[in-house]
Amino acid sequence: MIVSGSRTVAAPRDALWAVLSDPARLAETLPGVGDVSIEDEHRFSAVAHPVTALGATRVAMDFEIVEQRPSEHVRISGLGSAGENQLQLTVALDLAADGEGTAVSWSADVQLRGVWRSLLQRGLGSLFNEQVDAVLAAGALLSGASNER
Amino acid sequence: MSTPRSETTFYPAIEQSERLGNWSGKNVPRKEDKRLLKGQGAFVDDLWMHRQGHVHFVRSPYAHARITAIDVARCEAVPGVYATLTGEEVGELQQPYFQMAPEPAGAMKDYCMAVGKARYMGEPVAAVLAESAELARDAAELIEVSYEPLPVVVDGIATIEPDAPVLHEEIGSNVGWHGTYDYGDIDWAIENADHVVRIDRLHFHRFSSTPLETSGALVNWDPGTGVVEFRTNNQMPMFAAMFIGPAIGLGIDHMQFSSQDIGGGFGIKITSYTYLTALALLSRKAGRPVKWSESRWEHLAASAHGNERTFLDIEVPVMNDGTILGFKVRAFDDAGAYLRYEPLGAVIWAQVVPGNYRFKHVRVDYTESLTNKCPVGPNRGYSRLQHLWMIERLVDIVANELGFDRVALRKLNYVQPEEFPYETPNGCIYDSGDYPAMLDRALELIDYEGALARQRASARSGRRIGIGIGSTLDSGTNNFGQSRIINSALPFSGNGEAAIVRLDLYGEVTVTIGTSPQGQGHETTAAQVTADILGMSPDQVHVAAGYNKAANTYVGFSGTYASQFAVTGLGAVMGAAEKLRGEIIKVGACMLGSEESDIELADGFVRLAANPEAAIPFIGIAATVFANVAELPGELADSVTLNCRYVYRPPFEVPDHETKTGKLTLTYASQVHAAVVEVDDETGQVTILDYAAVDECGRKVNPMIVEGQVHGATGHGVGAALYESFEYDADGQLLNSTFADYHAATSLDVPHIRTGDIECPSPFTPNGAKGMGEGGGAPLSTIASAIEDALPDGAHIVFDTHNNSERVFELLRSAAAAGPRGVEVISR
Amino acid sequence: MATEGAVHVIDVTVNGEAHRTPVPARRLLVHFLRETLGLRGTHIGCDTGNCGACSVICDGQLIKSCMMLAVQADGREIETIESLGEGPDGLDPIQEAFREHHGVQCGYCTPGVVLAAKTLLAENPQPSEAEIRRALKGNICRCTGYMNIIRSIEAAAAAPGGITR
Amino acid sequence: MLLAATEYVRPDSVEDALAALGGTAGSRVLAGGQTLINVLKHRAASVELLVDVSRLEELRFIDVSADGSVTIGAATTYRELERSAELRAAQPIIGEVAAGTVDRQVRARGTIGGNACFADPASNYPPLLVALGASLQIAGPAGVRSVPAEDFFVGLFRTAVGPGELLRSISLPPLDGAGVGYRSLQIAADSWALARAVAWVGAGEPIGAARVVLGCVAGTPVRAVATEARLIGGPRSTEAAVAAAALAGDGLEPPADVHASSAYRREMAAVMAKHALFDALGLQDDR
Repeated sequence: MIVSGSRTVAAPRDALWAVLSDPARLAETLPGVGDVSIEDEHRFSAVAHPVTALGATRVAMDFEIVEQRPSEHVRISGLGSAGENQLQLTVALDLAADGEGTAVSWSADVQLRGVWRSLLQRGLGSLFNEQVDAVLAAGALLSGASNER
Repeated sequence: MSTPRSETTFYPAIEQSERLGNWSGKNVPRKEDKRLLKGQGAFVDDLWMHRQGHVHFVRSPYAHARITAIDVARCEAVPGVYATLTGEEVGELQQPYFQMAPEPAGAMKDYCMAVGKARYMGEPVAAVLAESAELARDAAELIEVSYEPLPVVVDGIATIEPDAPVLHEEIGSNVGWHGTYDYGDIDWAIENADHVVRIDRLHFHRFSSTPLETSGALVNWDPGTGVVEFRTNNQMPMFAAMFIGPAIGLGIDHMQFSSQDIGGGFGIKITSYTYLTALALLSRKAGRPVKWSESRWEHLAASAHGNERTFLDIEVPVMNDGTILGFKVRAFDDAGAYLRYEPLGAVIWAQVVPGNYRFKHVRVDYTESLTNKCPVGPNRGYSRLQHLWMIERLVDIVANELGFDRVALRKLNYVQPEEFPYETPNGCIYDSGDYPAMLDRALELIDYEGALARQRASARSGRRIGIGIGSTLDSGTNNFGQSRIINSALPFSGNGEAAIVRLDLYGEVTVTIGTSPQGQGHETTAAQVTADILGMSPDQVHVAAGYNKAANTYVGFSGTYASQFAVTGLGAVMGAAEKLRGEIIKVGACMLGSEESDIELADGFVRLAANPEAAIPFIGIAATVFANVAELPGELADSVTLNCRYVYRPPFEVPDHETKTGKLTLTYASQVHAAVVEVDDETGQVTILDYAAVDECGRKVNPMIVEGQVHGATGHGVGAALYESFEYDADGQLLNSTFADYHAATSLDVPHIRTGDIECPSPFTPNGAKGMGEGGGAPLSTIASAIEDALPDGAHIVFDTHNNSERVFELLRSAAAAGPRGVEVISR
Repeated sequence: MATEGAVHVIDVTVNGEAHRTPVPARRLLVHFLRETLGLRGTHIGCDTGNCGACSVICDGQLIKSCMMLAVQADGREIETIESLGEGPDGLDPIQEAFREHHGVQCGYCTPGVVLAAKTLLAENPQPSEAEIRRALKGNICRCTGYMNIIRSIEAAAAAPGGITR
Repeated sequence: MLLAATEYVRPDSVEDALAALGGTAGSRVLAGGQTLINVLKHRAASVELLVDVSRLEELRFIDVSADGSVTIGAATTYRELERSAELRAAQPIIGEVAAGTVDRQVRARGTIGGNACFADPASNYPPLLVALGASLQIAGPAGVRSVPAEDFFVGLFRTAVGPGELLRSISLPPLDGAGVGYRSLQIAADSWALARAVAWVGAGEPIGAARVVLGCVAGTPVRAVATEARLIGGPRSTEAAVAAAALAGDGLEPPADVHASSAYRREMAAVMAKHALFDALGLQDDR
């Protein structure tokens, strides 16, 4: 499914882009991240644990930064599994300066496979956007900004 | 005493028993019920064996993907994991299953697990055997499967286009079967008709009658004897054996199948042979019994679905007086990823070519296609209900478009009561029926006049009233020779079932049958006919519960499927009981020193009709034959076993491959249903206000059981019409693989069903009964008809079997849009 | 991975019989009843709590034993289908009504449905058809279209003296 | 379906429950379990420690004050809500909704607090609590804080209850003559809601206060602000209700699923809002 959203974060555009385009730092922004392994300057794997009222969901993901334009654009693809379910995503983030902060808009193609596709069909879009939101908030913190707007 | 019937010009004369009636035809409470009500049933998940391991299947998340690697090392290292099995191993251990399709689809290589490629979401790619079910599931998460995704095709028509991704390279296309059925002269009819009604597209959706008990098995490959024991709820074991045996090198003498209680089947449990094969291989590999219980999501995603069928370019020639001459249509049946009972669906519908009507000219261009979806299996009403629904749609549409009354149009075109036995354009013989009377009865049960008044009163209220009619057939007792219409090389024809009725050592009467019931009450009805023939009470007859290949008797067609038990199963029981009766009388006459003609059987005694005091209990007969045989004259001792087997075989011939004609089924139970629905203008929500089901199935052995089948089939139809539909996204992901989103109809959803009763005994069966239980999908036709009746003028036709709120909402909206309606009329 | 987790000792009364048994925290009540105690009349039909084949009575109320952990049954009184009817052959009046009115086909949903009927009639001895339908909503039956189940419950309610023992 | 390994504890007090929740990362409150256990069966979430609060008497109560305000313990079951005569008198809609929730078995174990904390916008209570102006009391190591329902539902499956906290109770202000309407379009007679609207309209004419809340249309319950604005200051008439309800779907992009498209949900949200308003205003549907 196609999901999109936007958010303004209180971090300078260059600094935020630097986080989002660096596998090591990008990995750190993932919710409940663990077992990070950096393959090269574009690829990394990590186990994320996005938390909802249901509990923490363990998803082992392989990410790749497939496209980048300094300070303005980054496209990341990911493929992960959780038991017999599978999550595949490609998310494109576009950054624009917004005063002191950065306006980020994203659009993603998210595909869930397995029984979760059925169970989470109503919520996938919301859940994904919430996770992107959390990543950007964490990214803002990592980029040196003290708080978000 | 039997009466030869001579008027059956279509079949050799048969004898119908006159002995039935004391118990047959009565609402005898079921023998099965005590154990089921007390929780004492033995379902497959209730069974266990010493040293058994539990199986968990790892399933493909992809609908179409190459499997590049499977790593089981981490899984096998877990303490308590006994074994794993991968597709790669299966490719070496198993021969591809026998295929019923002719070339090119006959070249399909189908295995019990994905070998090299997964072709639908949920297809098993590996299996784990472990000491507990929990551990098997835990350890399965450690199996690493690498996939290379492939393009997915889920549309049953787009899949045969040249650019579609091919599922099975060995076939070279996604066509599972193609052929044209051409009866009469449809071109002449279209040319000479006063009107031709053209319908663009009708779609019969994918659903399952999904039994409450999922599939399961306890399988043990005995290393000592080499016998593989399958304790399973598969509902057609001899069909399963035909696939499993050659695939893994087992003769029928090395396969044992058994089941006691089965928690519903409806056809969906016929094609579980793939899982049984995998379990057998795992058992051999691990040297242990293996147990598997399918979860509901596995069942919904990866057991079997009912056939989805799309009808394109329907043309219906109609005369000014309303006579419908026939129709032509292109049908595309979506079989999913593999042909596992298919392509039999490509011919089974031909049992009911003209539906309930006197249509003379029919052409069906039929394509069975393959897609990246769960393989289909025979689901209640299999292949016929799709066709019958299309016919009922076109009858309604003709009525609406040409301004005929729907009731009058049906009555005009129905096969008339005096025309039975009626020969259809393709040579099938409808045995008996009275469709106009059934329609009258159904309309009476819904208070048709009152409903019409409510409909008028509700006009413009926002709560639209619609009245619907559905007339369908439940053809029973297959002639398996029809398989030769799709593949002339197949070695099948006719049908049959076996039973043994014996007088046991201490005077007990025991019946064993080759059937595998799933709630149809075979123990009870078999006891009823046996009791009638042997002059005793059903309580005194023991019918072995369930299927047991070793202990019971069987033929190649044994099982419980396709509306035939009342004919084939009871035909076999009656034949065996008559043989036993003859033997008992012979021995009794000898012991009483009388003529056989002086003997009668009553209350478990052999006695002289003229002097009931002169009587021998059955135990006396048994004791003499089994333990005191020296007192019997030699010729009796040599000829009497008190262990009587009979195989009932319907009088079929082999159908003609070239003309695609023949007698494809023996009996034709029929249904006329009627409903009143309310359609909410604002939301499209449909509420059933009144529902009537009039079913006719010949002479009933146990009317209560028959009515229960009518209720059940109606429930499935209502559920499918309004709530139950398997939907895949473009990626081939099933969007409702649990009961949370596959809404199995509840007690609030199935309406109060008024049933009506008409009895037209079949002249072709030994007891006048017809097979029944599938129900023909009458509710699907009825509800579509009622919704269409509720729509405003100018609305699009009801084009789908499944009509959820949103679809009905769109139909309501279509009236104002004044766009294409999906139908046009060309008049001369 | 592959550990059972903590084991808890529970005290539970099932069909009048007290059990003190260790159970792993993750074990569902339905598996405890079927596998630990061998009470196979409680069935499993789905994995989402929809079908009700696993219905049992817990402290007098109908519940689904697939949505309760065995450890949560500690101190509770559970009644399963095996508690109905005297001895191996006796039928409770409700069960008799189901037999007489063909409220059973394959029998898989039956234990849950019978317990649903029993708890309904205990609270509402003369239910209407609409009330019966509402009360059965948590028990899916794929065979009967519910008609004869409803008839059976109506008959049990109408029996002389009702069905309460 | 078999759960992954987990730990379980049944504390004797809210205090002990908080200690258990705070002491283990990955702990979760287990109340009725009618959702959580299914989630665990499908291994859609893993939980290290289940803290069973279903028997805590501190969380099982229905207090109705003289002024008509109501406080309900979080672990109160639907069955208890359905059967409380006092609650029926003070806040009839709570018991009516409880009585129609899923089925008897679920009602015997499922809790109002669990329903709120699960925060599925397709659930019964989230939009209702927002419409009724409820506040939710969250207990944590630092004591109890009260959060308005509107702020409680943070996102899909996410609430204001933080790690180491639990929902203690739900408080409802007195109705004071307000009318309440609750309407759902459901699959079949009574399954998933495709669209849901709850309307609360204060007494008096012209309308002084109104809340119209939609369920199933976003990750949280959504207030139909344009509808509310249109109502306030206007008459209690059919025309006003119809005009206001027509605005309910504006700007929404509801999630699509196998049962309904986004556009249909949006339209149906407005239809449900109309009927909920009719009910809240005591108007007849004269279709």
